[in-house]
Amino acid sequence: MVIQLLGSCMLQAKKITCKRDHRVLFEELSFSLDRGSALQVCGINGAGKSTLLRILAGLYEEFDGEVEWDLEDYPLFSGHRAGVKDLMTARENLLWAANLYGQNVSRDEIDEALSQVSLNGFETVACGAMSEGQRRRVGLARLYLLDNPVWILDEPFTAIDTDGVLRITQRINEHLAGDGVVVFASHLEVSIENMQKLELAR
Amino acid sequence: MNILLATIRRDLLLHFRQPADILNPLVFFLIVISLFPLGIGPSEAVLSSIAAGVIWVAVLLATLLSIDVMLKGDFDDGTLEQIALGKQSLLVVVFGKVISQWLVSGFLMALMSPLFAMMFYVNTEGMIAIAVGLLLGTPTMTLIGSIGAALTLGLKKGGVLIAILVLPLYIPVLILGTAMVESAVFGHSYTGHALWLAALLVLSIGFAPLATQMSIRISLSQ
Amino acid sequence: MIFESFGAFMHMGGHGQFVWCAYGIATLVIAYNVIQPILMRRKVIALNKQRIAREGKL
Amino acid sequence: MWGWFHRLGSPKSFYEISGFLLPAMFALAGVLLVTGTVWALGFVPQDYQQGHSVRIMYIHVPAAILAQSGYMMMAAAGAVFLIWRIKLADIALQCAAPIGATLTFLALVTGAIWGKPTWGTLWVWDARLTSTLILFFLYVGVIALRSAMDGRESAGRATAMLAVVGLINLPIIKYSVDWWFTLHQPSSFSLTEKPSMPIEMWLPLLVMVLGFYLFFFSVWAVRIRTEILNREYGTQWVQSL
Repeated sequence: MVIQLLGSCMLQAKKITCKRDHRVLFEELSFSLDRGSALQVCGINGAGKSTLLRILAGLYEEFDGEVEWDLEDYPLFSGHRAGVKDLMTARENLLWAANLYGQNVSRDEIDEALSQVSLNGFETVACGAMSEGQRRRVGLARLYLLDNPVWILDEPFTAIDTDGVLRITQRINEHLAGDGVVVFASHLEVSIENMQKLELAR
Repeated sequence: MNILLATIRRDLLLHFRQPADILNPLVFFLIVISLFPLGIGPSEAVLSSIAAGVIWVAVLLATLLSIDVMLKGDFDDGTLEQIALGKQSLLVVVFGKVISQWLVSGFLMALMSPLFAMMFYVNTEGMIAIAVGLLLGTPTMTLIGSIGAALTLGLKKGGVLIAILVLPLYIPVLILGTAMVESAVFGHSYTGHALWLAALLVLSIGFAPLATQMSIRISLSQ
Repeated sequence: MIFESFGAFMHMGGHGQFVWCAYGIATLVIAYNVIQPILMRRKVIALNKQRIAREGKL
Repeated sequence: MWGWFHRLGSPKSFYEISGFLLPAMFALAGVLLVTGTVWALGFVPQDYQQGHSVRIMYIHVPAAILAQSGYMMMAAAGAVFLIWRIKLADIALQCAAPIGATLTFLALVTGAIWGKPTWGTLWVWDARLTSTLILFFLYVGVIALRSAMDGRESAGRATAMLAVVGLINLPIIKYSVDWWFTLHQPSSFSLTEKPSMPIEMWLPLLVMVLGFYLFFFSVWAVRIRTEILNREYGTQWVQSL
């Protein structure tokens, strides 16, 4: 994962080939991403969007080809599942997420992140008692709390209302402005500048 | 270092908020042990001779029952992915999870074991030997069990599979533990056995978390 | 040949049954290990023919 | 030197090389096994203690040796796959497991049959038999994990990890079982000690062991070739066959 690249190129994907039970998902896929740019991965269900994102995140390792990040650690990944514990409250979940990043965050930073995803008042509610949409927003609150130059978001807008989508898009633009990189899979049309589209055929 | 403590605190918190996952194996341990006198008959000579074997096998099975809880919950709700992709090393978090899992399973059984030894008419030296043996043996079981749990993450019928994968690896601990109690009951010294158990423990502390961490990454890769 | 007659060879001083039983099982195991892969091979080749027919030649 | 290692690593070249060597290996294995069997059955003098039942040793010992070294070879293939991600090592591991398991089963059965005339009971908790039984469980574990993870791409790495973990534990299990055996039955004759055999007894044993090894490699190679065809059917060279 740790390979220093020259210039502003953050991600270099070379000839990624991936087969899943004898079915070729994608073959010889190569692309690169500069800092401050975004990549929207679209394609019908089962085209391998999630697999590609998991490959870029470093989770899925059963592929040929190379993925080189100009990055110390792993990207920030938000997958299909929200990634929050039902037994823990929103605040505890975010505290744990911060622990994983070695960032000691104060309580009001967490509350601030929660209010950004319009969950103020839900700080001490156990995630199990929340709706799926709220749980996903607790997961997405990580975007406001943790600092990681690269975000990989798999269908970030599912179960999110239109107002939430606008907020997240605006947050993504902020992140890109700060020389961050965002790779996300979604079929929604979102207004994000400096964005390339990658259509997965099949 | 604080990620280790944070992991232990988090896991213990989760265990106490959902005690069923922890209490069930302990109740299982209790029931299995009390089945044997019913099955074999209450004669003192027979019971005291099989006490060590029964208690150790019961602990073994109870540990196996409770081991996949350690990772399955986090795997199902996606938090294991976040841990694997966090900046903190997965090895330390795995180690913390194993410690917290041991505290709520093996450690408790080791503390309760003198009670059950009494049910089997074991003399006091035997009781102490069982408790010490279990204190040294159960962490090794949890460590080795965590490898099996990590390998079978995400499999539908993972529970039984863990037993098949991991039980053969428990045999050295079982042999040493039961032999230790046997020599204690006859009044011989059992420090040799205890040292061997400790050596196995140190070996699995060294290797098992490494294997578990790699196995988690393998299981997440799907 | 240390046995006088074929009968003695079969009987082997009372242990014949065990020795022949062991060698019988050994031959079975060896036969299984030789035949099973060959059958598998035929099955895979047939399967491949189907797959190639279905997916078209490279 | 590494060129050779990687060349062999590619399924295509392994397929060609093994195709060339296989007939010779099978023939040699057959010859060795037949001569060994005839020699063991017909020409080896009977043992003063066990009489003719000692002939079972000529099946039991090679099978037990193959069972153990089979597991080591399988685990080595696993380690190679985990470290260098050579696909052939994964195929080798997957194909070695069933052969090893059947040979361990053979070692167990022949050991039990050998026990019958010597001790009157089929199963005796002898150190070697017990560790062979545990080895059998390890094989079953590898096969069970493999079949449980069948649909998944990461099945190979998971089984390789299990095989390597099993390999690390193998000596520990062996010594603890041996120690346990001496603890409970210190005096009686055991299968494990190899009594110093006169030459006319261990020579056929050597022939049988070599025969078994060659048999193992040739059957292993056949399975690997089949699995290569199964996995690489999409490639050009496979379709041309």
